[in-house]
Amino acid sequence: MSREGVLLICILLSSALPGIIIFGLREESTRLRTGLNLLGASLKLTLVVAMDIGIAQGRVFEVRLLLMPGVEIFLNGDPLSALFATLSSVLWFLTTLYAVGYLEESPNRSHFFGYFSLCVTVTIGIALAGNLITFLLFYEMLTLTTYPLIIHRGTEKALLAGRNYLVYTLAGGGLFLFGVVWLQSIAGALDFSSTGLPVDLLGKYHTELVLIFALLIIGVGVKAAIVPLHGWLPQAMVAPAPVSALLHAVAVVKAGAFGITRIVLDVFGIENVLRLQLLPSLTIAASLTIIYGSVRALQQDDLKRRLAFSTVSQISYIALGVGLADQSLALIGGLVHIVHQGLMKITLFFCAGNLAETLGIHRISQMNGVARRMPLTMAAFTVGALGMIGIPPTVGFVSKWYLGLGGLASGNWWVLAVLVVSTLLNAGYFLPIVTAAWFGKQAGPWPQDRKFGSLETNWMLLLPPLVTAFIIMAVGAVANARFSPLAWVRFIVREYGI
Amino acid sequence: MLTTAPAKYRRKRIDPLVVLVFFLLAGVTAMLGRTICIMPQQMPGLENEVARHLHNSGVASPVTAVLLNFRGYDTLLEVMVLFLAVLGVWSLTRATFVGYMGDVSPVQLAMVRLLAPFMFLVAAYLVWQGSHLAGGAFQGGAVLGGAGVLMLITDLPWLPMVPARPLRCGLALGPVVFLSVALGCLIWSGGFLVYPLQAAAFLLVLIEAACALSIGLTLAALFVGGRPYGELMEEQPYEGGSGQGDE
Amino acid sequence: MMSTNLLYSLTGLVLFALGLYALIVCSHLLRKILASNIMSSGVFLMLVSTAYRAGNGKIDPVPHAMVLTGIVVSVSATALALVLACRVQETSNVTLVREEYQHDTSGA
Amino acid sequence: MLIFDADAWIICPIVFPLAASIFFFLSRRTGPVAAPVAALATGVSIIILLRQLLLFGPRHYYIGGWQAPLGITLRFDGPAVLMLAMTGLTGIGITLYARGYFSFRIAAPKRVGRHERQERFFWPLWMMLWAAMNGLFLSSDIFNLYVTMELVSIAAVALAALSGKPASQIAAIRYLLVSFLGSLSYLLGVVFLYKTYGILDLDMLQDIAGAAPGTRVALALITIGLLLKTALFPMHFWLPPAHANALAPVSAILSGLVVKGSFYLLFRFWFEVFSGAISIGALNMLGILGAGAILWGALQAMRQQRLKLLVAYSTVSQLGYLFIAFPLASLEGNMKVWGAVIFMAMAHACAKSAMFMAAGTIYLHIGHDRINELVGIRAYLPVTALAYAIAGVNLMGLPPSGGFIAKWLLLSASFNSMQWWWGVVVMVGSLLASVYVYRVVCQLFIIPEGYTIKKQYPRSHLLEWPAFTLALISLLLGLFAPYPLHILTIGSSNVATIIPGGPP
Repeated sequence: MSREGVLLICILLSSALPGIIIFGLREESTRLRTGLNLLGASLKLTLVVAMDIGIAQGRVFEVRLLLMPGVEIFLNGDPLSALFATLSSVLWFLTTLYAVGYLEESPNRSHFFGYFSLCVTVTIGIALAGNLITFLLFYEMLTLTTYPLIIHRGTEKALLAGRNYLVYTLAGGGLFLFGVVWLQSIAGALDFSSTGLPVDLLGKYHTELVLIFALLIIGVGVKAAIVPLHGWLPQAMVAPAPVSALLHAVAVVKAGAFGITRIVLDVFGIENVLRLQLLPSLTIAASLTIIYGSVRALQQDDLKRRLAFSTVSQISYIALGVGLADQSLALIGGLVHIVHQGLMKITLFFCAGNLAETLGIHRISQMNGVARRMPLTMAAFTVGALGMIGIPPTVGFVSKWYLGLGGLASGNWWVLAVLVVSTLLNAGYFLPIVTAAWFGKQAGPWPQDRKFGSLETNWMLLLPPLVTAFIIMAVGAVANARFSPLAWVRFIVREYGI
Repeated sequence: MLTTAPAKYRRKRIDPLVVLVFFLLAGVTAMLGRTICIMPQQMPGLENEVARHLHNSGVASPVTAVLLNFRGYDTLLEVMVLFLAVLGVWSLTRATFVGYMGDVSPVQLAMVRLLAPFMFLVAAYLVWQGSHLAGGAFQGGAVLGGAGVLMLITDLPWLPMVPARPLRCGLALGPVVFLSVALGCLIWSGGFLVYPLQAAAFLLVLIEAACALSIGLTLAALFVGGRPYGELMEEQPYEGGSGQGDE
Repeated sequence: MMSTNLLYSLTGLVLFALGLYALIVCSHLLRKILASNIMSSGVFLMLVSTAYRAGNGKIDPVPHAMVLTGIVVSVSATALALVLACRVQETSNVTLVREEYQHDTSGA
Repeated sequence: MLIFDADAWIICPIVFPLAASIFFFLSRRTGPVAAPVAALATGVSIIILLRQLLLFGPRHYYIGGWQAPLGITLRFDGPAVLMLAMTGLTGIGITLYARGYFSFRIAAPKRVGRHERQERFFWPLWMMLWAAMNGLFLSSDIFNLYVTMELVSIAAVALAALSGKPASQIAAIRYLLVSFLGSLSYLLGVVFLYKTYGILDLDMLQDIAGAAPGTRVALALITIGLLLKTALFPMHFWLPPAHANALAPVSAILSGLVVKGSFYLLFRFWFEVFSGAISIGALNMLGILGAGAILWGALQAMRQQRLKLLVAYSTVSQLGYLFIAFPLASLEGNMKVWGAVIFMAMAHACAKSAMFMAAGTIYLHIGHDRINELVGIRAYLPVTALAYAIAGVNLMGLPPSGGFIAKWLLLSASFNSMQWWWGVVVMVGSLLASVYVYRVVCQLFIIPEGYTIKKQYPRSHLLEWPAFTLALISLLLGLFAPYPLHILTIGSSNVATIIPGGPP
């Protein structure tokens, strides 16, 4: 195995091993557990950055492992996987810090952090997957590792949410498996490549390929919460805040969106997808989801539920960008949104968790004047919210700008309309929160009020959202810098030669 | 003991399902019968093979040769099946026969007292003759078992008098001897159940004798239908194995 | 003309079928056990009838050995079945195999 | 060490447990101490066989030095050794678990005599069953197979009745009658074969067996007999009560191992020995029954209120997958389907015995197995709860479990042979499996607010870890798939041959 291959394995092990060790730890050994967690997180971050640099230098990162005759586990670090892997490892680091603070006194932490680490391992596995089988393998394992996190609280509501989650994802996983096997029986075991399927298959298996595409997209669409497959996501809100943050920004939803990207770009190939005329349906589904999610978000009073519906809407920007893949600008907008949405959404969830943990606030109607009690948290929240709306210089603006340009370039004026409407809706459901928090009058005492010395809340809860808020601003401001996500996405798109 | 079914379970009218089963079975049987009829009626079996190798088997009777030598492995397993039956029966319940007799006519008593020793003799003869004529361990064992059963139902309760350990040893004698000989052959002549030619006759008689004893004992033990008292270390007398199960 | 061996074979087959019929139709345990014994007798009869059919007067000893083994196996199974049937009658007072008794719903 | 030739190792997996069985019968006290030793010895002998297979390829061993057709031949090839490995792995696990189980029960204050009886007879019966299973996989003589099958059945019935519960005894006698009927049907098939060919050796039969009328009838009779013993839907009625009412280690043995024996024979008969006599219609019939088993078993499992019954019905369902392989094997290159079947059998053996062990541990600790009242088990039996969950992952066929590999192979075989509908059945079965697995896992893993452990239970590592280890093996089996699949191909020419008799 080459040095690069070893690096890939180490990236996976850097969170898997701490996870397994943590399972065996006793509940009381908090310090050791935290140490292991942070060690794993920082190690992983370092290794992923090393991989990024290697990829930028043109080195090849590959590991192959025979699973059965004709079926390989193939890990491959290409620019697209680097994008997702980097996002995951950065945000995992912050989320771990946050989770340590968040769960300081709750029971079953060994259990929680064990699955937490495995979950990230699997997410990175999805990022690094080099063929559909490997992707499938990690994709199914993601279901298994996130399920215990969702039901972590063990309440009736959590169990119900968990059940729905399983119903949706396992059914989706089943369809996905079906599609994968079918595709393999037609095309053989194919690695991801920028060219996609061999062209000669298209004529021979036109109908089959369309069906397979539908199966695969539905399979990943469940996790990406594309309407009408989104039902599990708002319910999954009962999970602890770090889990929600992880689910929405990094792991599950993002894995789904990433899957759509992979299927369109690397499994079928843009040329083939265009030839089969599969993209319009994807674009339409994405647009509907964007509008639907925003409208539903408007109606929610529960803060986390509003954020959840906002995720439904925002994730589909990625699908929209991929759906317009023939336009490089739109594709850039979609891909870069993988990173941008993650940053913004995780900030918002961190802040929501802070409010709940410190003041017991769960509803938007309770938030009047909360910014005077927790100015830093609400500042971060405001940055995230403005980003979601798409106001410069935040990162949200960059995504929407590119998507809009792409839509115009492709001649689909309605894409622009969708963007405008969704921006207005975004503003409609985020701005009232922000104004109420900053300018509203506190109606009564907070449901609870925990004191943390001179800080407004535990420093481990405060630091992560501030960092991500800063990144949102910074990355938005210097979007054209050499190592910004945007530059990296341009690097990716160049490979597809559109 | 089992009783016959109470009257309400007896069928009064003809169940259509039964008719269906009847005709179905009749059809299948007819089909099988037809297959038997059209099958070649004269088809050599393995008699020539057996005849060719008989002189190497150590016995003169072809059936015994097949049983103990050519297909000795089958017979080893068969002895194990009997042994297993005792194990299974013992695991189920205590012997219920102990102590119960009822009226035995003096004629029967006298008859059995006379007959039993004779039956032992016949059994021994059958085992011995098995090496060249019809007969062998199973026939001998069956007669032995018959004698045992006769004695048991004639108020000669010899079985409860045998202490637990010797009884176990007696039951296991056949399997142990057979298996030991088989393994001994492995060391002696390099193959499982490959009898050394010069010792084959002796070994076969040894196996037959041990098995006959065990089979006789086994049949009697099966007839009694349960483990003897003293088989378990902490068993209370007349626990009876009944009562509500706890799992 | 029907040869001896064929006659025995067919008789064995009929015995087997009769036993099978009784096994299916009778619900009393003892009858079921007896029925299965008749079935095995039928099979053994068929098996032993194959011993004499080479046409040259020679007798094949292998079926004999197989029948002997089969009888012993059948005796063992029957013994276990009878004792089990007694136990069933003792503990649950059931002599019929019927649906109601197959699930122990109490769980304890 | 010994002067006999290396081939003689083939009898060790049979002789070791056989001798152990007699020994445990003779001496009342040694069972718990010596059983792990005997199990380990058997395991080691299987490993040695495996090594010999890798070094020298498949072998025949003539017992008593008499070659077929006169004598009985033992044969080990890839599939047989893999099945032996299955019994070895599961057997060692079950033996260790049973030790923990009985010592835990005997430590419990109630009904001392009964518990002693159970342990006293468990060891010899189990060892005998194990020996017979190994004999079954190695034997290459149709009549000898009958004897080993009877040995297996009688031991299995005695074990099933061992718990002493009335329900278990009724279940056991049904089991005995069904299994006896199956054996007789099989034996009748053997009679037809002997009438037709005058031969009992499988390899020789394979060379000469054609589509003669006697062959088809014999194959039909043998198939019916083996199907009864394998409990294929709709002949499964005896299985759930027998498996669910037995003692936990016994349930593990019955569900994990015993049903696989007759299935293995069936597969071997159809695709090696009588591949010339099978027809597409019959294959599809078996496939349909298999599909029925998958769906019906899963639906029944969802409805059960008792954990052990649920697990038992899931066995009915999982056995169905094995029969889906039949119609696929006719068209697809045989290798893939053999792989699927062997994988399914191995993974299911490990997972199902782990499940029954976990269920038994739960039963021992809380005194019942009503699914709706299993809340909070994780709090004091974390390893067991996890073992159950992992085994469940296997039944659902999610990666990286062995069950996933099996389902993958089945799916891809179904697409490659243009019979995608079998693939649909497999997928639906997996989804249904996840429903019934989820029902229990969700209960096990809930810890309600304010839940406290009522009393401090004694911890028994032997109760928890064997189940966990077996579950883990079944989970990780998928990652090591190339090795078993490689061993399978050593199997002999039989495995690699493409089945004739089907359309091109």
